[in-house]
Amino acid sequence: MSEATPDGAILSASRVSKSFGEIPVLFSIDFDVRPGEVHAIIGENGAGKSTLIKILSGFEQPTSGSIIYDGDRAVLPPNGEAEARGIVLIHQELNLAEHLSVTDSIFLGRELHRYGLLDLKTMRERARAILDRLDVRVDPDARISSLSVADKQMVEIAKAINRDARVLIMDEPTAVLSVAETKTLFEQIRRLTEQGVAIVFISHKLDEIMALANRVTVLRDGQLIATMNTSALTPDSIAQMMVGRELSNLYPPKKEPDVDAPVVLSVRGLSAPGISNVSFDLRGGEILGFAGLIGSGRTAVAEAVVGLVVPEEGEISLNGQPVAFSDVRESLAAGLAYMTKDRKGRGLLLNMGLEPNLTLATLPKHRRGGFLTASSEHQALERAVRRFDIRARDPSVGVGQLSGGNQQKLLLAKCMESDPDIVIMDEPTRGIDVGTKQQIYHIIAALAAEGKSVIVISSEMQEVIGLSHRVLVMREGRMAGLLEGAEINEAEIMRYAAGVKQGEVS
Amino acid sequence: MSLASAGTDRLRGMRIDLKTAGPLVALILLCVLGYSLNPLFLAEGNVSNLLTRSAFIGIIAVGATFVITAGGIDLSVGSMAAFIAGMMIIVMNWAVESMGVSVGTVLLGIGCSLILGIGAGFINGFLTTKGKIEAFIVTLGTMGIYRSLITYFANGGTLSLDSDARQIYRPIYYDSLLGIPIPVWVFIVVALIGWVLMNRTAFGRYCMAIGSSEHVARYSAIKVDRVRTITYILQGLCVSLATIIYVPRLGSASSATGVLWELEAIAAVIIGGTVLKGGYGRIGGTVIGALILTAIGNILNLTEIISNYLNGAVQGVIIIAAVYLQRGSFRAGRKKTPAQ
Amino acid sequence: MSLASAGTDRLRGMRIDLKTAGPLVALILLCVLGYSLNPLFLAEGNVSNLLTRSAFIGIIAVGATFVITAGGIDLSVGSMAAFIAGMMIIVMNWAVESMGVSVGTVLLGIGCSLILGIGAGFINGFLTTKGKIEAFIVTLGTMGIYRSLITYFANGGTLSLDSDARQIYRPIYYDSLLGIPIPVWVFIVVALIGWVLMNRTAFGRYCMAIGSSEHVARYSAIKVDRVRTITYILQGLCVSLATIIYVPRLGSASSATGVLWELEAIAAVIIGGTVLKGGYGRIGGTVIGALILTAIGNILNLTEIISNYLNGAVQGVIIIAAVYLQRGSFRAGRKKTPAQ
Amino acid sequence: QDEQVRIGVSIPAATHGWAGGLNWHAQEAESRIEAQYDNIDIVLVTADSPGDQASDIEDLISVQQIDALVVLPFESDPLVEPVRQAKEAGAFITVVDRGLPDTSIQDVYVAGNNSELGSVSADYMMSRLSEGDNIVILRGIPTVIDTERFDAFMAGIEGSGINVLDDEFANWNRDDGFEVMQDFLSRFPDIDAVWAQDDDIAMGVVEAIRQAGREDEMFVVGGAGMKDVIQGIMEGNELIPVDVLYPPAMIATAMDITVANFTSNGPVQGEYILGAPLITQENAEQFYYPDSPF
Ligand SMILES: Nc1ncnc2c1ncn2[C@@H]1O[C@H](COP(=O)(O)OP(=O)(O)OP(=O)(O)O)[C@@H](O)[C@H]1O
Ligand SMILES: Nc1ncnc2c1ncn2[C@@H]1O[C@H](COP(=O)(O)OP(=O)(O)OP(=O)(O)O)[C@@H](O)[C@H]1O
Ligand SMILES: [Mg+2]
Ligand SMILES: [Mg+2]
Repeated sequence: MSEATPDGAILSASRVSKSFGEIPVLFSIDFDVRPGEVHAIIGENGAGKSTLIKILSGFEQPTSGSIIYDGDRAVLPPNGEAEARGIVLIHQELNLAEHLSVTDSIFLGRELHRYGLLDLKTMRERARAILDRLDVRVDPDARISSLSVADKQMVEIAKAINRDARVLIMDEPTAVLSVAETKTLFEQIRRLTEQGVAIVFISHKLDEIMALANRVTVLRDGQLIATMNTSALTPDSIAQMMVGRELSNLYPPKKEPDVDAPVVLSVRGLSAPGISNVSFDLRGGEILGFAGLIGSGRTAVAEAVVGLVVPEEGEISLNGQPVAFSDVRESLAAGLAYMTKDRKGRGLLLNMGLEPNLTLATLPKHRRGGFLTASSEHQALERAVRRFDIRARDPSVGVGQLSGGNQQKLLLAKCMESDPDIVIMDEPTRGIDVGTKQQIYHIIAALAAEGKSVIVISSEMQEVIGLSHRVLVMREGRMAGLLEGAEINEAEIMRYAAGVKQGEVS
Repeated sequence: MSLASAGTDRLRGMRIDLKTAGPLVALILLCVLGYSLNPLFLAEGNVSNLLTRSAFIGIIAVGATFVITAGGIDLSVGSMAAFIAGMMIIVMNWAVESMGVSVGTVLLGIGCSLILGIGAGFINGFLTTKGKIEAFIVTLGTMGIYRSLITYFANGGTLSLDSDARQIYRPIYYDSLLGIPIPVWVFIVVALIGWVLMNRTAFGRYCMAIGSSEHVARYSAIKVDRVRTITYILQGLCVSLATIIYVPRLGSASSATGVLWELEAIAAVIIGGTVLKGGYGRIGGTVIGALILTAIGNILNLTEIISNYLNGAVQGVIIIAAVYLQRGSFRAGRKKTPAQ
Repeated sequence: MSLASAGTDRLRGMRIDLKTAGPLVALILLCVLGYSLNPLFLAEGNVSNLLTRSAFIGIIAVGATFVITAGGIDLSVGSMAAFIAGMMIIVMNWAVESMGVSVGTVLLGIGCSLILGIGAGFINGFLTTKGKIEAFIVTLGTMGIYRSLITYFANGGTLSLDSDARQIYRPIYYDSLLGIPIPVWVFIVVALIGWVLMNRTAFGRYCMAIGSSEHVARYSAIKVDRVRTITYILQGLCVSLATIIYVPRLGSASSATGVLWELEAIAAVIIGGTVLKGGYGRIGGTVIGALILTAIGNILNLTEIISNYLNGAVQGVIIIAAVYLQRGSFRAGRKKTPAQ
Repeated sequence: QDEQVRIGVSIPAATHGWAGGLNWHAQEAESRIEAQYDNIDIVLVTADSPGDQASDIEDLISVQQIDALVVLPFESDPLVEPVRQAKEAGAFITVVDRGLPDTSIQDVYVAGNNSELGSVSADYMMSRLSEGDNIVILRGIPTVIDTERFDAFMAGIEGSGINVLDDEFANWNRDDGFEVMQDFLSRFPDIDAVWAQDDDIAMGVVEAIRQAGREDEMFVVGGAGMKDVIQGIMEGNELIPVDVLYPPAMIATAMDITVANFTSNGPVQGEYILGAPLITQENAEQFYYPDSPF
């Protein structure tokens, strides 16, 4: 077979293989994308999706095989220089300099000039226009460090859209986005495809794939399984191709908590930067979902509760005892654990291995006579690897080189290491494949069944609906509504979140 | 939904002011202190002395702001200044001997200084980026090397500029233009160019991006090594300019020239609000930092209230206090825009 | 799927060896150079001198490794050492005058040193963490303060220990135990404890975590400010220990004591492979770094081939070369584990 | 006669003008002596601090195995032990400039005299000034040398009615001399004389006075005997009319004396006091070394 470009493809990979050192990651993959289409890639965590698209955009060079761009065999320049040739990549991990402003970030490497100097005014205006188009409410002059993860993701998207892309590759852009933001993103993607831009899209959310993609490529363990038209697929069949087995019931059956179960966490009138007057109760054995749009303050509530931020007002009590944590160490000792959604910036030490990351928050557990015992940490890692199905082909590498989903699993494992009674999970399944998601949902349900309490903050509405006993909807830093039982459905949540309906909660 | 109203624009302006205000407040307090200790502190002659003196450190510190913003450090500036000064004098003396004295002699010296400064900066940059050696070690090494070389060329003593050449060169330090001493003019021009470079060119953005996250910068197709190297070259250029106005002052260079200037320059940069780990640089702050440092020394010379032996202690306390003050108001302005 | 196989473990062990090997190779090359210049370099007497001398800087550098690993910096160690030495002498002289000489005198001095070291470290830590002032500025300030204070207490001269007390104290520097000088024993013990602290306790892990990302550390239930402060206290303690073995050597302290030790200590740490921006600390490397620095000074005294004026240049070149060598082999081992 | 003799010379590094002169003279003497005597090898080492110097001396003993040590101590007290060790290792000891408190260690002492520098300067001041006249003082680096000079000067002018307006450290450095003097000039409208106690500082002071255009109001007294200053004195410079000698060449003298111990028949011992004579236009010529860098 020759290296013929598949019909009409603008960018294609032919028999691309990749190994890191001796570890093979991709095996002879063929892939192509045409102008005006959305080509989705799906696969389990660590299947090699990110690696493939990094090769397609020049960030990695293939070990063998070739890239064909515009009909010509091409060696793409490294480090995003391929952007100049029209191939733009949104990385799976945020790729923003924290000290820069939003405008600076959007134009980084592509600054506009006037009389040889930066044209700040035009850049700010354009940034604002793009942000408006994406419905993002951030000040173009705000520093990246002051944004929430989701806003940062939107800035990444704005940055990519701002470039004159012929091929736009997005690696899980929606992982931290909620339904509304995802919708605006999709509108933009459709606008771009109409203009003939080719889109490569990675997501673990099957419904998004069904809604957006023209074609789907499935990877498993670095092998190409199939490339098919979306019309020939159903979410179930995709999942089956991905995981290699039938996926039944993503969500475990809800076991109603005991109505008499004691209130373990009670929050009254909590105000903190970004939120005001939030009150809720959490019972033993209960799963409480937090829903809302980006920046609605869900994270801010969690951070105020565990002592990462000092609340301005309000009372928090744990098992009936009033508490005022000033430090995560205290809340952790009290049996309250918080898992951040910002795994890169707040969650994991990217330059360190799996073990030190896993045990960082619970090191005292691994001490004997004041000294750390390597064997104990080792065992902890083995347990975590088994429980959360963490796949690292080379376990001695820094965590930064794990696939995104596996980092997330490690973060989950780290959070569960302290064996908390109450756990607040912020976007627990961010970037995790459907197969593992099912496992994690079962773990969460099992925790509740044991009598532990869980707060799930999630932008994936299905997740909140599928898991929670009750759902608290936030809007602009306040509680918009509290849903129970049959009220918990997408339409109702959206209504509160968007402010169409005002809550009866006090 | 769009929040882009004139209101936020105004807000932003204020925020920046508030941030720069930190060091400024410290400087003003220092001036008040100086005046209350000795009213002569604000006399014209003293102010002019003070500004002229701050020019050396200030110019070097402007260069250091770029290096530090891009996440580097340069410890060699003091010895580099001594070395360049020495070479300038040697070259000019040689020119006088072989060709007699003229304005050309001085121009030759200046040219030599610029070449050496740029070259020395390039060496630091090259070793850090291509050699992949920590900037701290590279510049600690070149610091020792330049200091040794000047000692060697001066035979352990002092190199003195030919007195005729000196007569021609002297005005560059001692004369004024529109009532402002020439070194101060140079300082103003360097600071302005520095400010424009930092805030109004892509280069400045790249420095901040690199200092903030090298990885991100690299993935944004920024030529990290090149930008880093340029920051060191700029630093060398600034050292060279500082030396050009330094030499006519005393017309001599020795191994004692420029000792500890590196610490002073870095201190000026940090006092001015630039973050030592990089990512965020403020030229305006650096200028004020240089003025603060010079003013402290000047105030100590104008009073007698404390034992001479304790000068260093007072200096230390004032520096810490100045930065504390600055951070204080900085934090107030920062609540909503944490800089880090 | 399970990752913990014995094979990878062995692999990891080897990689670590390779990393530490960098500085070691540089040290060995240096020794070969020394030996070829003068075979007496490896004579017992010289080796023992060299080790004893490296103990001061080495002990201080062990402390600095913690500070730097946790993302801080301490410029005050040199003056702190001078100040503590001075206070020890004053206290011991006072004790001799009022109570006569006894072993108690020396113990009193040692106690005083420990308290001052810990106190000084705490002040640096407190100002950096609670005062939220850049460590560079805080320790630049305290550097000036301690240097001034020793000058003040010594009245601009030298503080000398009473000769009787000196007689009792002397063995701590000059005696040997099992053929190894006592300062070297102290160095060994400090390095071992340091190594255990860094690699086998939660504290060491916390230092690395904080240095590599303060945010992650805070979200991981680490008391960042406390750990940071403790690193400065450890640094103070190390300075105090170094001073305790320094004072009996010369029996005096003055404003010239400990000048530039801070630069040497930081250089030893960096040569040893610790990253200046924090996150990754190697005590073993630091020890070798201290040995390399001391050996360079020693080798320069072995030969006459170069002018004394160029000592600094040779030193600079060797330091750069040593780190370059180290990075070379380090990189080979690192390809798969970028430390940053 | 043909027995090899190795002489170690330990001095402070050339970090300021005077020490630079010291280094130069030591090197000159080294090449001169080594050229003159085949059997003598001189090893010159320089130190940045008392601790460094102690290390240098250890190295001279253990690695270079010297037969004689010529040492100009950074500070006296801390070097007693290291020099004693050299003595115990069998070396002939020559101490220069700053005497050790325990004089039994040394075989020869070549003394400069810092106190004398202070008092000679004071005498000159008193000869030119009268009661009620004002002077300012620029000091060196806060060390023993400086303190000795300063104390002797203050003792010298005591009771003369001369006012010392203020004193500040100028670190034996021209730049600091210039800046401190600038500040003194803005502070004090009436200054009749400046005691800079070092020629490097004096050079800076002179520039500051010229800048202020106040050359006619005052005169400056430095110290050491820098060639530029001596040349000025020979030419009748009114701003620096005299100098007080503190010759860095004393190290060469000490080396010669030490060599003599090995080359002459009798043993060499005792003290050689160089003193600190006043250099005036009349005698300046004999102190002028045009080739010296200092
Ligand atoms: N730089 C690297 N060095 C070593 N191994 C790497 C590197 N980058 C990726 N890998 C490995 O390659 C494999 C594929 O990773 P990749 O990031 O492509 O997965 P993915 O399909 O994107 O997974 P996810 O859905 O979790 O993001 C993983 O096992 C990962 O650990
Ligand atoms: N310390 C603070 N100071 C000022 N504003 C803050 C602070 N912390 C958070 N905010 C603001 O409060 C709002 C809520 O942020 P938060 O991160 O809690 O939202 P979220 O519901 O978790 O949404 P997202 O999905 O975007 O993370 C945001 O607009 C954020 O910028
Ligand atoms: Mg991925
Ligand atoms: Mg010789």
